[in-house]
Amino acid sequence: MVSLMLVIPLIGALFIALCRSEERAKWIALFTTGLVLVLSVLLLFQFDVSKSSSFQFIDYGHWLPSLSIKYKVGVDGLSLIMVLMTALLTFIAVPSAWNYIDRRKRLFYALLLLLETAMLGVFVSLDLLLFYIFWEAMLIPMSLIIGIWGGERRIYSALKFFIYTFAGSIFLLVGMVVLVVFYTSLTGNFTFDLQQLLNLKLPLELQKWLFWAFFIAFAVKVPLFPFHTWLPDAHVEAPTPGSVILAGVLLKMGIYGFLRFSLPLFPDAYKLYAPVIFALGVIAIVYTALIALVQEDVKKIVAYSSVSHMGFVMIGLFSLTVQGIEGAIFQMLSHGLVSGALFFVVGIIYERLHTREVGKMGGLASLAPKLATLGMLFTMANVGLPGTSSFIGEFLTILGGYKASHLVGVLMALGVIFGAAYMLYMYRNVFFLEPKVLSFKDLDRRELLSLGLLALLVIWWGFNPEFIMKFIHGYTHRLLGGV
Amino acid sequence: MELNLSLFTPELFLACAGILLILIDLIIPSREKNGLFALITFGITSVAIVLTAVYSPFSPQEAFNGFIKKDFLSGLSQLLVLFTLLLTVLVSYDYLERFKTNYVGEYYYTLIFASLGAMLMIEANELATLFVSLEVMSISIYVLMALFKRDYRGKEAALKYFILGSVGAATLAYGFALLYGITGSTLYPEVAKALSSNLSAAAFLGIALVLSGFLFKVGAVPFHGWAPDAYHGAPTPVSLFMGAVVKVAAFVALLKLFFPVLLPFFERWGEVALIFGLVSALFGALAALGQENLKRMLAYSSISHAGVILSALATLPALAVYSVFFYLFAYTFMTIAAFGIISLLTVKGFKGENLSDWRGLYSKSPSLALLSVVIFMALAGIPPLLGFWAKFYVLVALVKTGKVLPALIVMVASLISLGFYLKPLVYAFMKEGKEERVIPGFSAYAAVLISSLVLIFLGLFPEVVSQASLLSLASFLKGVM
Amino acid sequence: MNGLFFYLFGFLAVALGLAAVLQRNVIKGGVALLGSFVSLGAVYFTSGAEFIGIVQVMVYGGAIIVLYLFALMTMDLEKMKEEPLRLGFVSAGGFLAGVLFLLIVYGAMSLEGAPSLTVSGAKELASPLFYRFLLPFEVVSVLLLVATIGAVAVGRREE
Amino acid sequence: MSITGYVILSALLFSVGLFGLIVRRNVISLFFSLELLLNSANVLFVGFSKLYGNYYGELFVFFVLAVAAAEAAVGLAIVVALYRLKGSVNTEDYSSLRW
Amino acid sequence: MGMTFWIAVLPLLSFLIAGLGVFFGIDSLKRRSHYFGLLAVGLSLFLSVELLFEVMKGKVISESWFTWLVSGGLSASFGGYVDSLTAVMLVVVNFVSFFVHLYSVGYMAEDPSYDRFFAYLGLFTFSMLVLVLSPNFLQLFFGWEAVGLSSYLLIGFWFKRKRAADAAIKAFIMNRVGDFLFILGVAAVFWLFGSLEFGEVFAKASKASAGALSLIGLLLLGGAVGKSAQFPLHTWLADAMEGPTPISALIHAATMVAAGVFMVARCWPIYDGSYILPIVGVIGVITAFGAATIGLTQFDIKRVLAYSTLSQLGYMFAALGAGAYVFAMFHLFTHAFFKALLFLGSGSVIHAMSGEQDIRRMGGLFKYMKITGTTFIIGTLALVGIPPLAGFFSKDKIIFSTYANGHFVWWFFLTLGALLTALYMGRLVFLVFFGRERFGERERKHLHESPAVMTVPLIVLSIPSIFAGFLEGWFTEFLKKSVPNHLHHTSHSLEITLAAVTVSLALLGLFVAALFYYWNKISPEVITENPFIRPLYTLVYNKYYFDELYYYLFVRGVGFGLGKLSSLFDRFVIDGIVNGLAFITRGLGEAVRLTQTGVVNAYALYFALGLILVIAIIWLV
Repeated sequence: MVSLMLVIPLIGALFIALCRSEERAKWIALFTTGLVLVLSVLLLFQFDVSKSSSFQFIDYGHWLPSLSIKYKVGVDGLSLIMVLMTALLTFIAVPSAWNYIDRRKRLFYALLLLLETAMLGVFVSLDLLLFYIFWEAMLIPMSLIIGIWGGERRIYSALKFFIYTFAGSIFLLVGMVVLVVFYTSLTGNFTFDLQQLLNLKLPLELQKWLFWAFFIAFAVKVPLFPFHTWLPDAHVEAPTPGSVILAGVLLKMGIYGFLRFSLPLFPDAYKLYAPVIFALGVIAIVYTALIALVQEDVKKIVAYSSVSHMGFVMIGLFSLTVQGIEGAIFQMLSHGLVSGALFFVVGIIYERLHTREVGKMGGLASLAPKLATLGMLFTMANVGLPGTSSFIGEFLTILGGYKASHLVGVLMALGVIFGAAYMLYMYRNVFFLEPKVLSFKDLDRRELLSLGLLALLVIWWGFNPEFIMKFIHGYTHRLLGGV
Repeated sequence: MELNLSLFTPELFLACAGILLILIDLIIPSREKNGLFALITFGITSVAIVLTAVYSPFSPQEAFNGFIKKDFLSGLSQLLVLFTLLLTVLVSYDYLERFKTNYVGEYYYTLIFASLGAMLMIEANELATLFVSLEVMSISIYVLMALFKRDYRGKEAALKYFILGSVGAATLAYGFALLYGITGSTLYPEVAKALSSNLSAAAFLGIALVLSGFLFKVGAVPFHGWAPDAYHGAPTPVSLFMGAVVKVAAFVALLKLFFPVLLPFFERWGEVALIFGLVSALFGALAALGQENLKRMLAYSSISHAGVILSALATLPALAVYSVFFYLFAYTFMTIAAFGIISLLTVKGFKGENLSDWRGLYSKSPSLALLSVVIFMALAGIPPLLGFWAKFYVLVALVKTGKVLPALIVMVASLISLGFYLKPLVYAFMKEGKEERVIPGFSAYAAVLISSLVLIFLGLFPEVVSQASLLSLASFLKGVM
Repeated sequence: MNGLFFYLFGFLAVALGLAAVLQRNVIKGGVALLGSFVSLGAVYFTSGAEFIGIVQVMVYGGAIIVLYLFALMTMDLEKMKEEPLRLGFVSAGGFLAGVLFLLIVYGAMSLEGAPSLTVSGAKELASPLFYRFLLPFEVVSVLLLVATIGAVAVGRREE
Repeated sequence: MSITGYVILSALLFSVGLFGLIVRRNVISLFFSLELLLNSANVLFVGFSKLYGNYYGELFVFFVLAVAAAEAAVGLAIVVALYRLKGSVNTEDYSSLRW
Repeated sequence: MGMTFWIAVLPLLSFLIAGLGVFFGIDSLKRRSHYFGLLAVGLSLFLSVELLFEVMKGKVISESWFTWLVSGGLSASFGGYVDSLTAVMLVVVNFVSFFVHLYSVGYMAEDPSYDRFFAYLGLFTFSMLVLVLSPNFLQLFFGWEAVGLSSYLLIGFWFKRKRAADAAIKAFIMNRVGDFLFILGVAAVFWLFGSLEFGEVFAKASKASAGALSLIGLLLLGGAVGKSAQFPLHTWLADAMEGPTPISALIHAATMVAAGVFMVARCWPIYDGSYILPIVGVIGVITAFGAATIGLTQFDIKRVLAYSTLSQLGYMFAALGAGAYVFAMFHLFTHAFFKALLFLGSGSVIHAMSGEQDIRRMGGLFKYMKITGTTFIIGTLALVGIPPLAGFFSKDKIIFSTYANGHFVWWFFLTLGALLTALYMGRLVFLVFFGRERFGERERKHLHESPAVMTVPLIVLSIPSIFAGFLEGWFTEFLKKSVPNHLHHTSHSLEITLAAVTVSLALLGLFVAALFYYWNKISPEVITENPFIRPLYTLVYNKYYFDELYYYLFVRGVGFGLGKLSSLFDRFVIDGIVNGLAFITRGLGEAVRLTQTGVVNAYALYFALGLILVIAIIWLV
């Protein structure tokens, strides 16, 4: 079933390549992503929650026996929700591209589908190298999406995104190989199989080195201060669907990497270096929030807010408390929904006004009440208001951070204030005040449906986080049992 | 005298076919020869491929009094050479249609002789044979480079390559002389036997000179001077041919000489290979960054790739053979595809060679633009393309022998090289150019398509190449034992 | 006696070689080169490698140098500008060549022994050449074929 | 008459050839240097051939001579062709391909 | 899902129905949106009263609605916990909310966003009820933030006005500053007690160290200070008056701002065991006195009332600080009625004056609006603390408790505050309802008594404003079931003496106010223009410059200044390093490239160099 999900987008892309009509492409894309979404929901229901800490639906095949690299995919609770989110956001990305992408549509949707496969692959791989391959393979379609359909400085941003991420992942690859070679030297068994590698207890000295090697790759993707500067550029220049995916899924790949690899593999180094991460995380939260305060570009505000939120996630992860880690997972999920939705909203505005400058907007609430209402909802969610899914994550991560160190907790919580400040000022400038434009079309049905879906999820998971959390309790339990 | 001629069938066939082609060239009137000759050459090559496949024994066998030794490694490498020839012919047909030369016949049979030289080089088991066949290959390539009408660049490139190539050949000869001086023989097994007990300064000197000769052939820094100019100036199909064939031949010859024969000195020359490899990897990547001309860029990139392969030599012998062959395999197809696509886009006035010509390629020809993604990403080593696996095997080999820092340097080089591999894609997809459709020549397009598909499919199923490498390693080791 | 001739001709070969390399006038240089090669031939003779000595003189004196002279004749020698010697290149080249010379000599010094001066003429060489060394010999024929055709194709005046 | 003499002679020729290659700009002079380089190897071969008493070295010299001849032919053809196009044999004039 | 669930959810349903109507632009719902609100809140009120009776029977109701959050040892659910404290709050909230709903039918009648208003009202009521009902800290925080959101939405109701939009943000962010501490408090509670349930936490609180409790108490207090607009987070409340007046009545006078007081009372075990009660009291006293002084100088009718609210909340905090939790709650209880009354009354005035809020442009309105005037005066007297109105009883108790518990300085300032209260309220009443008519012809023509739908709530609210004080005995006993009331010295005579002092001061205040503004015996300018008082007046008039201080310190300084600085740092240093690396690499590439000169001699040179290197390395390795 998992493999099927990986293959379906590829088939969809093939169909798009074969079909001659530019218009039909988006329907194919919609159908394909929809199908994947349905499959992922099915997966959700067939998943055995009582065994959420172990991998299920494993598909297994020898791929490169000479290096004993396997095609091995499967999901545990953590992967499952990542898959769900990926499927969901890709599905949302299609309608967000509907009008926005007005040329080379076939290429666009084909790339989007390829991207989906790569992203899903990252979350379901149980083989280190398979993971790495998906991790890298994702770069090409994403960079092309930014570079072809992006804004003014799209080429710079696309290249920056590509090279920056690649720069991180070279350390990852070397680290992986070192890890595997070390494993071989101990057990005589050369394998990239994650499940086998997890049994390994590494000496601290090696853990330290490998931790940093993995860290750089993941931290760039997260992105953690000071590796974050690619993100505002990429976000601002990317077309709306690109931003949605970028914020919603790609940033999570880094976090996922920490959860799936760094934490279980290098627990001692993890503990050792937690203070460093705390420092970086706190800086990320406060510093980027401050930057967001003075941005003129709506997308930049949301982008910097992403960095800020990722600071919460990182601190949660490294707090090594159940609450912190579960909060971090939930936060990234929620951030996927919320920032995806916010980028969608910004994209809708840009599509109609052809500007993203805060100063040129205003009063949209009176012209487009539906957009304003949903915008308010997502703004509040981004601020972390209880009742929205973000709150759960934010609260739990603060809980974790506070446990780790009171100072960290205090500084994190400070981010709550700044978050409110920049989001509300943005909202005010965009939606409140006297309108600066004469007319503005409110949401059409397609936009309403996709944003509405996200809104419902944000609220639903805000009140019933257990729906998601039950899938990760097992993971966290096993993880902290090992640490 | 033990000739064992049947083993020599493919080479013999190729030589005879080449000579036959010379005769045909004399008979046929000069007009409209291109199609016919391309076809014949294509046929000859196909037959040669079959013959080579047939006459590649798994357990190594010698012929000509032990002057050549065939095993799986050499057989597969020869196949690589012949495949390159096959695809070069396809690309050349298209190229010759557009850039006329008076010497169509000469062009094709010189290609054949160059391939013959490469094949002989690969299976040589004796120093003189190696030297002479290397010269066959080199001189054919000098000729090919200079063959086109009013093509000043090609001739300048040929001159530079010629001068430096001769220096390289002389160095190699000097090194051979020293080896002979130490051992009293030029046959590999005898040299090996005599050398194993002789770790003298003279031996080191001889090895150093031979190694320098090979370093020159593969274009490692600082022996690289010729490479950028030669690749840049040569007619594109010739760049393609020499880019792939010279590297394969030189590296396989290097393996066959250095591993069995010079193994006692492994630690020393391995270290040299590692140092020069890493420097080359970085140098090539850095120098390519600023290139506007794609061929020149690829030339520097080939220096970088050669550096990576060299660094793999410094690992354990088994690992080295294995990963070097894998890399050569991938590199061959990447080179064919990359130069092929440039050749395809090269119409009068050297369009397609410069980055700015790639502006808006996607609107001109979507399929070519998409192929270029495959090609350049494979060169950059982005998974799941074949180029990634090549790099990966080198990486594993390095780490397995505890050379983590060199592994990291190799990766840094590939990071830097990303800076230029992305450029043509940027131009092709993200910049707008004049809308005029490009109609690629069929044969060249086929060549590019085939090699790109190889990059994709073998990237998805690298086990095929991996098994091939393993088998050739096994066969090779069998010959050494 | 042989030793004396060896050193004499050896010295001549090097000196004339240096002259050939450094001579601004290529015609004179060619002649010096010819002298150098003939001296080398003589060196081979003193070593007993008579066949090689003869071939050396024949190939170089009879073929290669003539080839050079013919080639030079197609060019306008007057137009060949006096090239300036670049000081950087001269000093660097001198230094490198010197270092290299020392390295080679130092390295090869470990080789010892005195060559026997048995005479080897065509008769002695023929049999190994045509039996054991058949393959390289045949390859050389291909080489010469390629070179000939190539030289013609490249060197011919284009219409 | 020890082998050292051959070594020194060949090393000298090699160095002189290399020196010429670095210093001279005239392509024809460069060719002269190349010939010297090739011949330096020959000297060694002859010396060693006599040292070991087998003919391999001398045969190698024979091949090197053939190679030298072939190279000279092709090289000169290229120079002649270039001279026709450019009217010069100075290497500095043949530097359109660079950087 | 018991009664408590429906109490909370009914208003939510009203919000949802009205809200969906707004969202989808259903016109048929638009004019009917108040039906749902009234019905829902009415029902909720009914249920609350029923619940109150239940609780009076001595029951404590605890219901769990559904599990919210489970993570490790943390488990929190939504539920309703009703003891006497909650029961009273429920009734108050629903009561005021109901009448504000009713009042708004008239007040907002002409507003185009009529339905949106009622939706927000529903949301607010729901949030407040959830807050009050919460059985654990997390739900408390939920309600806490949700009322903040509603408050933000309602303050910014007329979002086209820049001042409203800014005020809304200000309110939200100031509240957030408090919440930032509050959530840390919650975290501290969790890590100290391993639970967030009130029951468990309070049971363990007695065993916890005073230091830890102080820390928690302080953090939680931060939230209370923000929500209840206590010094130093008080500045948002005055600006919040940009919202529609019924909102000021409901949120910014009667209910939401009292949440801080409620929270502290609810968490009494923590505060009782800690060192920080005095801090609570001092904050209260400073606010009570400071806000009263500011109230004296303001000219906007609603702002005067807002500062009065601040001041009264200060009293409640002072009571809390003195340990008289019940008295604080009692004042909260009575204050809710009369302050709602006052605000609604002022709304009626503003309505009549077509939106004019400056009391300098009013005067003599009493003869035009008898009902409004009468009820407003009742509210004023209650607030000032004239016996036997409600305010007298509650405020007096607070002042007494501070004295009784030994906080004489507090007592002094609170008593003085009573004088000031009388002064500014008297000033307000006289300026608005009596004296010269200072408005123009146009306004006069428009002047009218408000419709019944507005006056009825006024009348209804004035009843408890008059009589609620008599409930004191019952209220104290009832609340003592859940909250203690510490009084160290209880002497009846002392109480009467203090009450006499306070009342006489209040009367004095009213008299002085009358001197200034009714009889016009003394011109206020005599005082304000006095060179000695003038600077002081300016200081007070400008609210002690807190707005300016915060603006320059936080908005310009931290926000804009640091933000710009960080932004530049990000662009030029961090990104500069990244781009610099790329630049260096490219430069290196150029440098390396230049070695490829195109002259073949150079390549030969490199070749020679390479040869030497290879030989050297192979020897040296």
